[in-house]
Amino acid sequence: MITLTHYLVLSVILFSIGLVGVMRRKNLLMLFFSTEILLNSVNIGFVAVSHYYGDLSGQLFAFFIIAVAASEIAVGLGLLVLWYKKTGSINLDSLQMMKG
Amino acid sequence: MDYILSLIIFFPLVAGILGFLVSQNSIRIYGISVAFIEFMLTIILWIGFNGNTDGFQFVEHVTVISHFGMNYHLGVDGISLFLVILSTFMTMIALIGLNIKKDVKNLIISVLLLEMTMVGVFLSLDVILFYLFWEFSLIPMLYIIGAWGSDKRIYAAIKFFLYTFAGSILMLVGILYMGYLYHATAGVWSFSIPDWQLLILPFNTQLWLFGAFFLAFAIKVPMFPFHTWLPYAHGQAPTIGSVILASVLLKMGTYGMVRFLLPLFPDATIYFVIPIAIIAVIMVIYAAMIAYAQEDMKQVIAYSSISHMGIIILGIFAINAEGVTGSIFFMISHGIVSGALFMLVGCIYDRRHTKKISEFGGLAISMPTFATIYGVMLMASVGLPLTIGFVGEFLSLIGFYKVSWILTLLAGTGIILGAIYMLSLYKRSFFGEITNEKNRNLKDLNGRELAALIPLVVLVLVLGIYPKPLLEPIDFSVKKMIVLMEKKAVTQEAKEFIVKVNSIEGGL
Amino acid sequence: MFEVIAFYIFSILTIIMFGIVVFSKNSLYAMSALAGGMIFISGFFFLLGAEFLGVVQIVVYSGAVMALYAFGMMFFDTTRDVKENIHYKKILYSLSIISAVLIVIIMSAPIYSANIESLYPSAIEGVGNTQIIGLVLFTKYLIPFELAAVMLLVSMISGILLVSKRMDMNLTEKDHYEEKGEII
Amino acid sequence: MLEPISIDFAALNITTLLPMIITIVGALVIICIDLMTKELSRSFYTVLTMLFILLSLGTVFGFNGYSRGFFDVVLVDGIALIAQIIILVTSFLFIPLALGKRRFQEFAMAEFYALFLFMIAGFQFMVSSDNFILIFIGLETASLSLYTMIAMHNRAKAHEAAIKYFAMGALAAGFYVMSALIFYALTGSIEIHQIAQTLQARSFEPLVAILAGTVFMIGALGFKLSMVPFHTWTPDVYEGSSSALAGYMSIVPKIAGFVVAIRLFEMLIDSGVVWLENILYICVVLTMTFGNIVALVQEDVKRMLAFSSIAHAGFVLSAVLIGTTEANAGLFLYWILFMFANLGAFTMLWATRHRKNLWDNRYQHPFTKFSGMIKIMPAYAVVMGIFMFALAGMPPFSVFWGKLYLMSTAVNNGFVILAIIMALNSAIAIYYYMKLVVYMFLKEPISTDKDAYSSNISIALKVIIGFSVVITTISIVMIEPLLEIILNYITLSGF
Amino acid sequence: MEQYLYIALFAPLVGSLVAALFAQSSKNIFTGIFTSTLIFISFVSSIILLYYVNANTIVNVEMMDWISAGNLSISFGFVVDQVSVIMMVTVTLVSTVVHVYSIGYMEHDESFNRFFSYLSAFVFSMMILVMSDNFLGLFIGWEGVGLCSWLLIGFWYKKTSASWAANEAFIMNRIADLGMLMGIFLIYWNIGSLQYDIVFASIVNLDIKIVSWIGIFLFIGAMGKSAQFPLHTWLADAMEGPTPVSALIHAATMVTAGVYLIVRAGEIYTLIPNVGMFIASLGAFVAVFAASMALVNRDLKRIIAYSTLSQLGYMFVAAGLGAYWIALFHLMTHAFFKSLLFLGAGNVMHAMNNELDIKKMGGLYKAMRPTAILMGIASVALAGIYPLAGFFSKDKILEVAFNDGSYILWAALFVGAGLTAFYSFRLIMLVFFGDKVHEKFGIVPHEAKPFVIYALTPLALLAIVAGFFEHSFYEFTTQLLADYKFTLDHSVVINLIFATSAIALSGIIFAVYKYIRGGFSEKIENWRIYKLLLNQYYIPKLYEVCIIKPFATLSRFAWLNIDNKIVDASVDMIAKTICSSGEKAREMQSGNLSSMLRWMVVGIIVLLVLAIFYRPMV
Repeated sequence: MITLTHYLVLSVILFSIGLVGVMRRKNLLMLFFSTEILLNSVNIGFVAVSHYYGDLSGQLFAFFIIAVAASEIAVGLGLLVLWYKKTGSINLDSLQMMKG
Repeated sequence: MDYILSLIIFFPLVAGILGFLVSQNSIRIYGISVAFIEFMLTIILWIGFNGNTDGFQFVEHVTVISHFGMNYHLGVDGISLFLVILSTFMTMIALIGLNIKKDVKNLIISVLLLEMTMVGVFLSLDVILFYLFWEFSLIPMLYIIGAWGSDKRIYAAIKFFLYTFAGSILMLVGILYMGYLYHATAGVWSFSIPDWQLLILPFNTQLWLFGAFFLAFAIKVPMFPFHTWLPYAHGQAPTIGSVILASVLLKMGTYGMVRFLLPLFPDATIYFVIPIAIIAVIMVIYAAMIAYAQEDMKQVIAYSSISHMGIIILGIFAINAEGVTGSIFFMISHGIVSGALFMLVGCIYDRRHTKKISEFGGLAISMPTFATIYGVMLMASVGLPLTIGFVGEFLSLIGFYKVSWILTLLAGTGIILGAIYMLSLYKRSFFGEITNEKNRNLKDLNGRELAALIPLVVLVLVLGIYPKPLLEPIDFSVKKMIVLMEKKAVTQEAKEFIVKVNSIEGGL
Repeated sequence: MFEVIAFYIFSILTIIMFGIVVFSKNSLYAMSALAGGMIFISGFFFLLGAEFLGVVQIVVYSGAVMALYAFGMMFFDTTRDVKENIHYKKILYSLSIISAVLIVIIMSAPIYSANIESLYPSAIEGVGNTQIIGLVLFTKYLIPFELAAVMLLVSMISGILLVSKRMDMNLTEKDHYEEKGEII
Repeated sequence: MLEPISIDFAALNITTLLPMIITIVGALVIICIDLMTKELSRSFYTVLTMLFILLSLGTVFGFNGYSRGFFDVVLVDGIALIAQIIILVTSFLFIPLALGKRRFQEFAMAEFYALFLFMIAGFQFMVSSDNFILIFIGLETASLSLYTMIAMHNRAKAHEAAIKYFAMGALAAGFYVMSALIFYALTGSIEIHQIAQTLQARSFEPLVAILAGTVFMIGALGFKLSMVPFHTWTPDVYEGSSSALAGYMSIVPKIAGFVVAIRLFEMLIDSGVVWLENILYICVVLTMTFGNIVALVQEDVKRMLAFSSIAHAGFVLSAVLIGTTEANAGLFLYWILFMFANLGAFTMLWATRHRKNLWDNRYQHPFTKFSGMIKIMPAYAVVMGIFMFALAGMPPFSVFWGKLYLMSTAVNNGFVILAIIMALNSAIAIYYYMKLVVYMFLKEPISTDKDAYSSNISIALKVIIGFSVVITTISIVMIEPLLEIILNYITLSGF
Repeated sequence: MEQYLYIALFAPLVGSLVAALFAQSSKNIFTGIFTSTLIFISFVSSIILLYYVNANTIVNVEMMDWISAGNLSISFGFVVDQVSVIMMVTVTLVSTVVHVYSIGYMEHDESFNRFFSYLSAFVFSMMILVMSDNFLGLFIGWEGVGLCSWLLIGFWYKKTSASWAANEAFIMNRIADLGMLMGIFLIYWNIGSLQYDIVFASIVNLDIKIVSWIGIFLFIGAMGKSAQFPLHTWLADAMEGPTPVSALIHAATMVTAGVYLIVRAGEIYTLIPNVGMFIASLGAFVAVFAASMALVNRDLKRIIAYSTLSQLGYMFVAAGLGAYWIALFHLMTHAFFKSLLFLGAGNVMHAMNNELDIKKMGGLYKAMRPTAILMGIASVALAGIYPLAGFFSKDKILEVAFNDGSYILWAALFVGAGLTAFYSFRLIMLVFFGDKVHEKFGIVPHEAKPFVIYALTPLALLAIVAGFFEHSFYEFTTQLLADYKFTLDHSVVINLIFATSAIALSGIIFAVYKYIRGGFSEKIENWRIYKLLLNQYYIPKLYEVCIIKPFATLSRFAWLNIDNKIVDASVDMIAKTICSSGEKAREMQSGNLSSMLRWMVVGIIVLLVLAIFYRPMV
């Protein structure tokens, strides 16, 4: 029998993969992919909890998370385009003007 | 007369702000006039002061932050009265002796602001208000040292500022804790000193609070081993800065001890008498020795200040009327004498642009008046009877003798060592033939310098011969305070100690 | 039983897909894998009876987001691979493993409680999931919903603004415009 | 079958939404006007924005106390009101900075003002809800606007700042939803007050999961509040964005974050989660100390202010840790006073904004730039000095009173050690603020060109500066009424 | 009567202040005359007071309050009683002579006016010292004379050696003053007053231990002022000052202040014979010790200074053994003949163009007969030859020592008497007789002006006749001072007198005999003992090596190494540590987005670890 715990564990495994991606990716675009993974993994959790508690809030949260994810992409890509036009690179290591 | 204290505090502030409107060439006289009026106000205060009344006089009390118990609360008693007068007097003298041309407007405005804070510290009866003035006094001084000082002025200014600030910030925690305790006991918020004086604290609490307050005062005084900012500050500051720093700012620390440590934490004070006295004795001897080794005239006086402050602390921690009264008087006398000495060094610095003792020699030939006044101040500094320096030193030592004769003896070596470094300084710079041709044609003191110095000389002699007008009100307030301490003391030892050190008979 | 099998298959697939997203050097593979992963996730949603969300997931992600990414990739000319010099790999991987282990440990705690009373029951007899969601969304969550609309508007404005031509002319850095005080 | 739902319109309590609606409508109006005509000057938009903010502020003042609206999703309680007031007032004071003498690209675009208002609305929603969803959406709305606005400054550094902020923000959003998930899994609810009840009911078991949820929330809010180690964006973003926006960012997003932190963390601490108390303690100390010691070694005033704002945030976070009514009052009091000092300081930097980095290749506002300012522009130097001392907590300037109040709260609630650490940190902090004063007052000027320093100053900026100077200086008389109001609001909301 | 007191006291002050007004202007004979007149007025007033006191009216006035704090209340109070009036008369008399003498002596000095100002100030301080009716008032005078001595020794401040000597004198005195202050503190805290009469009235009630300590501390004070071993070195160096100063301060008045203090506090010392014995022993030691140094010294003034030191030792023997009036008597007679000797030496110096080495003089008798006679009288008096003053007083002291049973003391004093006679006449012989060595140096000696010589005659007269007033002096002073009971047989006394006179005479004869024939051979200069004596037992060197240099080194060490490198550096180190940790922490701020994100994850992980493993105790 699949219990809530299964889903939650799956959710956090995916979340961890997302974290790995966030930490590892130097390609900014791919870094944004990883953030999508973070949000999506949580979505699984929400829907699962919602299912097991028979409560709708989780589904709605997931719904809003999808909305947020979508709008983040729009802004993120916009910024990335701007940066690319300026520097011709989407490598994260090019963002090194400010430090210290 | 009801609002004279507010007037005294805020007059320099307002005058300072208005000073921005005065043009550069008239600003010096403006500053002197303001300082003179301020001084006259404090003299009026003295005239109106009743020397035989309990408690604080001319009290003003306005609630500012009621949630917090913070009030605008002013008052004056015998302990603070003369320190206030000293502040205004020395500011006036310092301004008369001022010989800086560069950005003099900013300087004078800073000095006036500084005057406000000094007076404010001595007149505040609300601790928060006290703290406010206490901290604010750092800012003008920072500017004065840092902008008009010598080569390493910025380092010196920052060191002065940070050191004293770091010390006092812990006092703030102490103040807040004390406020909390008062609230817990009395049920209302209050940061008023007279209220706090009625609060009896358990011994352990006293110890901690004592520590918090003591550190701030110790750094300000400055006590060994927290003294290292002082030589820098003095060495680099312009004359006016050194004069005010030595004569008034340092006294804020010792004033704080008398005002806070003694009446608020009697048991802790008595518990710490011996350790503090040991530090004070170290300070006296150690600073005197270092003073002897100095090559810079101003540094000698700076270290001599530290040494003398040691005796003041000793007097305070004698916890008897003789010692405490003496130390307060010593604060005033040291203020006048060290201020005068710094001014004298300033006079020669103006002429030669150096303070190195080795550059001088035989100054008595080219500048006899200068040498004479210097000699008078030097004798006052080493505590010759019939000069102002003796009374305080004598009383402080006699007071502490009752506590510990051996420490008094050791502290007494200060009067020997004081003579050693002062006389050797005097010999090296004033006596002998003129070795450096640059000193041959130095002009003797001019009118401006004499106008600043003569009043100090007169005071040194007059108050040395007749200190009674000052001693009487101080003594009255101090006696009251000691009675209060005895009443408040929670431990039997402390009570016995106070009785013991205040009674004649017995004890080697 | 079907549920169990489906769960494991979907799980493994999702993990593999996302693994590719994270570890692949080729961004095209990564993007395709991401799209795949999204679709498998919607599979979970269907499995859990949230059909509406499943549909939304597919529409929004595979439709909108992926399209955006695809455009982005074309724009950035990702045939040139970004060289990813990953520093401190040891730290990175130990961090990753620790985090995974930690979160998993925590999540295997008995989080589920039978006593939870559902506030917004997800299953009403004879009413579809979409309908119920609609009901709750337009009552209780009307405000977040409207705000989400605002958010999307913001992101739209931002997106348009940031890639618009107006941002190409850098007024702030060009003295010429400032001195004339003119704004184009 | 689904029952038709009848909703009592009055029960919706739609007025609770009024302040946000006004700001959103304002934004829409600006967009519409922009669509119709392109000729309008930035001053028009600025003033229009100010008017909408004022309107919104007016409606905020209409509330007094605890009211929920819209199926309890919107919660307008005392702290929400104060937070909204702070947000609106700060916005009102910062937006006129657009009217500097120099023209900057972002202020020429109407979208900037629209986004500004949207952002305000986002923060307003964020503070006036205890529903995780609404908080999240509000947060994201505000953040997305903010990212864009930063990028609109349109210099390489601004873009870099925006991307950094964005990427980290996305990670923080991940943390936020993870935290929400855990709490939801634990309690089946996403509303803080219900979470509290359910957690009580299950007597905080399993604790480790609750703590995990808390941890992720610390991560998410810590990012907003720039808590160590989630602070790394702060200096870079401040440096990259315009001074006006940087100053704004040091106030508003943080107050919103504080409100959420108060709602969630204080609930947990009150329920006896000692773990959180200890962890917050560590975080507070770490954040204060880190901010201070790094600020110590900065060469640029703006970066220094960024680090100092980290330290200030850490300082104020102690109020959340202490958690009493008094402490919360202290938090808001401190933040209001800090706002004025910070407004002044950043406005001063903004006023010296020059088209090129004249003094240093790397920095716009290196310390050396201000050398000997007292000789070139005495009034400027004095005013800047006042702001620096105010930020340092020198009496009698504004922040001192906040610091005093917070430290006294710490002492009163038994956090004496914390108070001492706070005190020591103030002692460190004074150094770097003083460094600027030292440069301005004690060093010799490097250039005597007045214009180089006043290139961006305008009437609007002068008014703002004058206003903040007055408030900063005479703050002592404001404390009493301010505390009165704050305490009133906070007691109403029961914190 | 009070007015006489005030006149006696303040006339010198007025003189001093008036002279001070002219301090920076060129020489003005008026100041000399004016101050001398005022001192003379003071002298006359003192004589009048002596008359009154003799009629048994002690004058005691309170001028005004000075210090009052706590229980302490001190006023400027003055008393003229048998002891102080004797001192007043002595002081003013010698001062008058010295003033008049100085008009001649200092006539070519550019700081003539300043000199008189200082000199009169000294007289004023000395008057305060002797007239004060409490210990603190005495202390004022005590320090006042110290100050004036500093000013006067260093009067020729261009000479480095002079200012060095001045400082040495002041500092050594300060060391002793500390002891005195401690004594004063002790008196105050046990009695509650510093008034002589109150103190003496209640001192008997005190524990003997405390009284002993009081006695010791006060004596330490006296040791400094009276230059007793080991604080004696300053006195010889003080000869750098002008000769009238040496005569007045370092022979007649100030140095005897220590004896005065012991005499004044006699009521304390009678209670503590052990301390008294110690004082006497030290005195006897110094009497011989100083005399031995005088034997070989070649410096005219230093010889006299050592002689003074030796005589002070005699006085302390008397005082220590309780014979206060005898001590006072010797003090007075000594003042007369010793100042005479000094002033004579001043004439010689002038004649020799300030040459001080007696080996370079000789045969001056012809050129300066009056001076030679005066100095001869003084030397005879010093040697203690009947009927001159010294005989009476010094002999009495030996008698006291013998009477007390302290035969060792007596023996020492006895030897001392012989040595005194020898060195006195060695000096006379070398200066006034023998070969005219000075001619080698081209010096033409000349006698001082007549009025200078006349001014000295009163002293010479007194040096001759003062001894005959012994009985009346005894009668007068013992009204106040404790009497000293002699228990010796008359025959023993006679024997003693003869013995003493014999040794003195033999000393003189030996000196005359030896020096008339050209003195000792050069060889003795190589003797170790000679070198030891010439170098003052190496004590100044010892002080130099063991105290002055280490102090300077230690001071520098404290400054450079402790203060700068430890105390200050540790403060700076705190600041530096904070700053460097700031630099370290700054590395966290690498600006790389990847590492920034990693930091966030690290934060979460750390917190999660804490969440799992950290459970605070509640």
